[in-house]
Amino acid sequence: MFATAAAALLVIMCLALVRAFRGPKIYDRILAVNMFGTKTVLLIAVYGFMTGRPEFLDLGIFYALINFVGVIAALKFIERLDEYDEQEER
Amino acid sequence: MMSSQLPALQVVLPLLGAPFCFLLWRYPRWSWALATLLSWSAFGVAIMLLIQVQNAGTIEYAFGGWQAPWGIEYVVDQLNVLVLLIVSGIAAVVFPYSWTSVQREIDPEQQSLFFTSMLLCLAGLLGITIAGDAFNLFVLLEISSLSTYTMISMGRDRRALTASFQYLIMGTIGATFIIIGVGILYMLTGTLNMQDLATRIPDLGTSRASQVAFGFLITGIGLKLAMFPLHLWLPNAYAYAPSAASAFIAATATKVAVYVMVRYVFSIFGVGFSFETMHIQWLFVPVSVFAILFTSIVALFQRDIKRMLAYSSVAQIGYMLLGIGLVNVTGLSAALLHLFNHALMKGALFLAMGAVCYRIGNTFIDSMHGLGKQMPWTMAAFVVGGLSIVGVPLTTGFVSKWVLIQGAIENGWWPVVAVILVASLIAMLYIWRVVEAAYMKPRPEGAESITEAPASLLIPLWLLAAANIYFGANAQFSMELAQSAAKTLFNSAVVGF
Amino acid sequence: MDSIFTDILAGALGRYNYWVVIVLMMAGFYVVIASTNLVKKIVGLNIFQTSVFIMYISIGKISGGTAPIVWANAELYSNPLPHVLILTAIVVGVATTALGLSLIMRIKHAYGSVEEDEILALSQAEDEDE
Amino acid sequence: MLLCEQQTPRGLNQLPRKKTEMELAVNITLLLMLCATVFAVVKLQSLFAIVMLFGIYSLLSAMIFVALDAVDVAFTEAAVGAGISTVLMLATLVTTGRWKKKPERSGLLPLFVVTITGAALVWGTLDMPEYGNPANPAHHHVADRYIAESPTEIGIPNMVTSVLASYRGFDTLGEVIVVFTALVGVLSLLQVRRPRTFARKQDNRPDTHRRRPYPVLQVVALIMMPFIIVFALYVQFHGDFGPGGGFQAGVIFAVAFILYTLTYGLDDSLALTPLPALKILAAGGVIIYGGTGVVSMLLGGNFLDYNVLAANPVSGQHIGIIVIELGVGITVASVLITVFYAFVTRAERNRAGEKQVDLPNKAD
Amino acid sequence: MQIAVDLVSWLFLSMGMFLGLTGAYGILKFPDFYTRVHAASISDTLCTACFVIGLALQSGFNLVTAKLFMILILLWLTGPAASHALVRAANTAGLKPVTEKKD
Repeated sequence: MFATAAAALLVIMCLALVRAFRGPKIYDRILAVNMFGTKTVLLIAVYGFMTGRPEFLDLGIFYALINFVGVIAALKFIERLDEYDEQEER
Repeated sequence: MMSSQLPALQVVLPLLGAPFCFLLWRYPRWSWALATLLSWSAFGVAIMLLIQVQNAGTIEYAFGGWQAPWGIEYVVDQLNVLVLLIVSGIAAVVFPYSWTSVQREIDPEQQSLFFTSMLLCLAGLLGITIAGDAFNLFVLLEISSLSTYTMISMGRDRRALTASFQYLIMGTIGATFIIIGVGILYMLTGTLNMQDLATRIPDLGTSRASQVAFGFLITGIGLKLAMFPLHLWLPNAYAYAPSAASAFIAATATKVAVYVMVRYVFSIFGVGFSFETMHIQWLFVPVSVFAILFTSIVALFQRDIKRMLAYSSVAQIGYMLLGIGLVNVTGLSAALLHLFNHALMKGALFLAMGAVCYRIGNTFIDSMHGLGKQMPWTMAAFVVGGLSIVGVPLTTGFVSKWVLIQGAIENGWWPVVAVILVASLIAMLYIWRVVEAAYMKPRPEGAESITEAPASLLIPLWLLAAANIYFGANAQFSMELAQSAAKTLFNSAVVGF
Repeated sequence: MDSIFTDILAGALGRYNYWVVIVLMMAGFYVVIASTNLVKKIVGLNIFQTSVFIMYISIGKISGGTAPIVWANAELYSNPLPHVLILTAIVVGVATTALGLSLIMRIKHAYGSVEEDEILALSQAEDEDE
Repeated sequence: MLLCEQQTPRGLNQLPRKKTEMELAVNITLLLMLCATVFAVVKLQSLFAIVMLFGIYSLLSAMIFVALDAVDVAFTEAAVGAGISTVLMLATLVTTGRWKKKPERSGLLPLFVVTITGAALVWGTLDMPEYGNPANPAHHHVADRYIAESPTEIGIPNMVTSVLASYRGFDTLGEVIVVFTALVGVLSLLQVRRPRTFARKQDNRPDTHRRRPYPVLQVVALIMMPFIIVFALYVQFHGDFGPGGGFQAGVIFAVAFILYTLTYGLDDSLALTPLPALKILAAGGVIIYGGTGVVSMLLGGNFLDYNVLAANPVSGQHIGIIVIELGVGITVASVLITVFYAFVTRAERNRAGEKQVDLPNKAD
Repeated sequence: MQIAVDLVSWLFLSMGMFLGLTGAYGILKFPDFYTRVHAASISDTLCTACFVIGLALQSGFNLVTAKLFMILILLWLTGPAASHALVRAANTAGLKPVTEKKD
């Protein structure tokens, strides 16, 4: 049961990875990274249950945190980057 | 109580002094004073260790009280006491020198950061010298490399940034190669302690994995010691670093890397594995012969004297590798001797260039016309260092070249002897170029007259120049230390220490 | 029959982990050497180092073992030593990255570009006119 | 000896052999995804995409570390790779621009060097002991003492922390010194600017509408800040029992302040954590760690020997490990916060390097 | 009783899997960025909830379940906030949604 859940999560992560590779715009890639992060959190939970040792869930809490801060940092720095690109073009 | 804790004190003093030095960021003079005090105390501890090793033999110090293969240990024997002495000696001379030379090259709020990274580099190098654990050696190597990148990047010229970045990339690749080698060795033997590795590697025989580990380690350490094809980072790093930093790194960093090479080739892998199975001497000898000739010729055409000295350093490291490649006791003791003497020579030359740079602002040969009369003491010290590089009798250079030639004759390799003599001639040429510019050429009319460098630069400079002559004249101290270390390394087939 | 299949699988795959890690190492090494952009060099360096860490950890893994934290019904623990070495090596990697990136920012403001060949051209020009 | 009292959940009754097969399957798929990410990084031109994929690469390798039973390492790799390195690279990209202008250098020489090293390594693996079999030499000479005796000698369940802090304590001191050296290096290159106490009127440049702060993010950040800091303290002191420890706690603490800086702007965070305090804390953490070593020297043991710290050696180990983990946590947190502030200060200047008039991110 | 709990948790897990897969398929196939955000954010919140409930049923009432629900609350707080910030950044950067149907 957990194996099928883990397999499904891996498939979802692969699809998110494909979007990250192909994503024409920066925002598609950030979206893919965000989805990838949340699925990794779930994979850790399921993997913990699969191997019968689920007490490593504070890793999951930490991954969710890091994923959120990573996305926010990317957005904040793109905002400043577009501004500089425009300045450079002007 | 004190005497049993000496090996730990040797590294812990500068290592824990660095945060205090960093905390004095508003008073650079105090952080310099603390750094100099700590470098002198490290030199004192090194001398005490020398006395202990000479009468008590190898000292082992287990960190945290855990015995050897489980915990990390420090091992002090005749080989690394020699390196300890020269590294802390050079530091004890360069640290007092650095205050005045830094005033002109680094702005005040960064000066305490400079002294902190110099202390960290000293601690890292001392730690590497007496590390008894392969992975701990990697960590201390990273500490010394990171602080070296920081020191180089503080140079005034914008090219110091690119030099530091290039050195960072190549240094990190070298460190990663070393960590791959250590990982494979751990996978095969299950231990990280050097003495333990030395006992367990022979029964691996000639397994492919241990040969690959040997190859990766030699490449990684070769990158760190600027072996000929991997030396591209060195000229820029030494030329654009602040003069105090380039003097300190030129005299110590590559020497410690040569020591690590000797430790891995002789103590850990053993003479049998490195020379009979891997035939590493057929890599060292041709590479060093080519390095000696090619870099000496390139040094002839450099306009910046510090760059010229950097290229001559690559050539001198070629001498050391040649000594290792001769695979006989005299050859190895010549390499260890040259490790000791080259630190003195290069230290003196770079300190002289620091004094010139203090007065003129740059070290180009055409801006040094007629300096011989205006800065007599500095140029006299430069001449002494130059003669030592050439290998004129009564200087340290002559001693180590003479032992190297003896080693080569022992093997009957006459072409190698010829190469050493030709290289000494080329060295004569590029030293003469500077001497001619300083003494023969008149001072250009427009240039204002240059006064002699201040005493705080001259005293350390002349200390090293005098050491060059002293150890040249009666070399039996360093000679006998190097010879006994070489003997222990050679006849200890299995246990290297 | 089922157990033979897993033995062959494990045996043949005995070196799978190492080969994949070697492919990753060489890809990272290639990025470091081939890329002219300094930021991509640092990314390549990180990939090269992280794949070395995966090699270390797969040395320490014992199939059937659990994480080296004392647990009531654990019959076999994986080897904790590579984990300790890698914890230190990761920190060394991040320190080098932070230093490299701050150097890149200073180079950008000093030379106006982060492409290696442009910087080389600028510094050579500076050498000539000195 | 306090053992966390989780009993295994009901319904988990797989056979151990079947478990290894599944672990192997997860391990293989993750490694394949890793290779795909790396080849994408080699191919891509846009630096932003490369940094994003590097974030995925670190998250994936952290997941592999979980699959290979290296839980502490997974924690640190995710913290460092997906967290700190990615954020610092993004800050660098702001100044250096998004696009890689030139195509790669001619691929011949690098490809040749790379294939030679790769071939040497693969040739070496033929003799290497098999992956994962318990009889490997790596597990027997030194490691089995750690597994057998560390719960009794040092008395904490997490063997990785006991080896990290006590058996190989000097390595961890070296690690803290490396982090400190990175701080010295970054501070010598990039300066952190003074916080500006300002009553600034709204700047009416055309693109200012872009810079108005995100009220939603500010509220979410405000809600999460206390919980992140409590979680950091939990990870710091839970390091003996489960995954965690000084370094991971320091990173989480730094992530809390990075989130605050991203949403409220640098001036508010500099007001919250002034630079001199961070510098003193960074040096202080190293002094705490080294100080414990010196204290154990004064008490007669060797450097970093915790047995002498208390009457009975095991409680001495406990005290020693908690104090040095605290030292590591303080140093790492203050170093990473200061490095991030230095990068944001430099990122605020525009490409030409002059100081840019920066808008507050406060909802004004 | 045990089988009932297993069945219910298996039901939740499969629902979570279904939502995740459709979300992932959506992120690949949808024409432009804004529709993809829609697909991804659904799979973010609901699929996580189903997984967490499915796993919580498996592990009964102990610390593990508490951690699971902590993760759920965290993801429910940060997921939509991140999607909001993402869409707003894309919008201010001038990314126009694809309106006419490309035939």
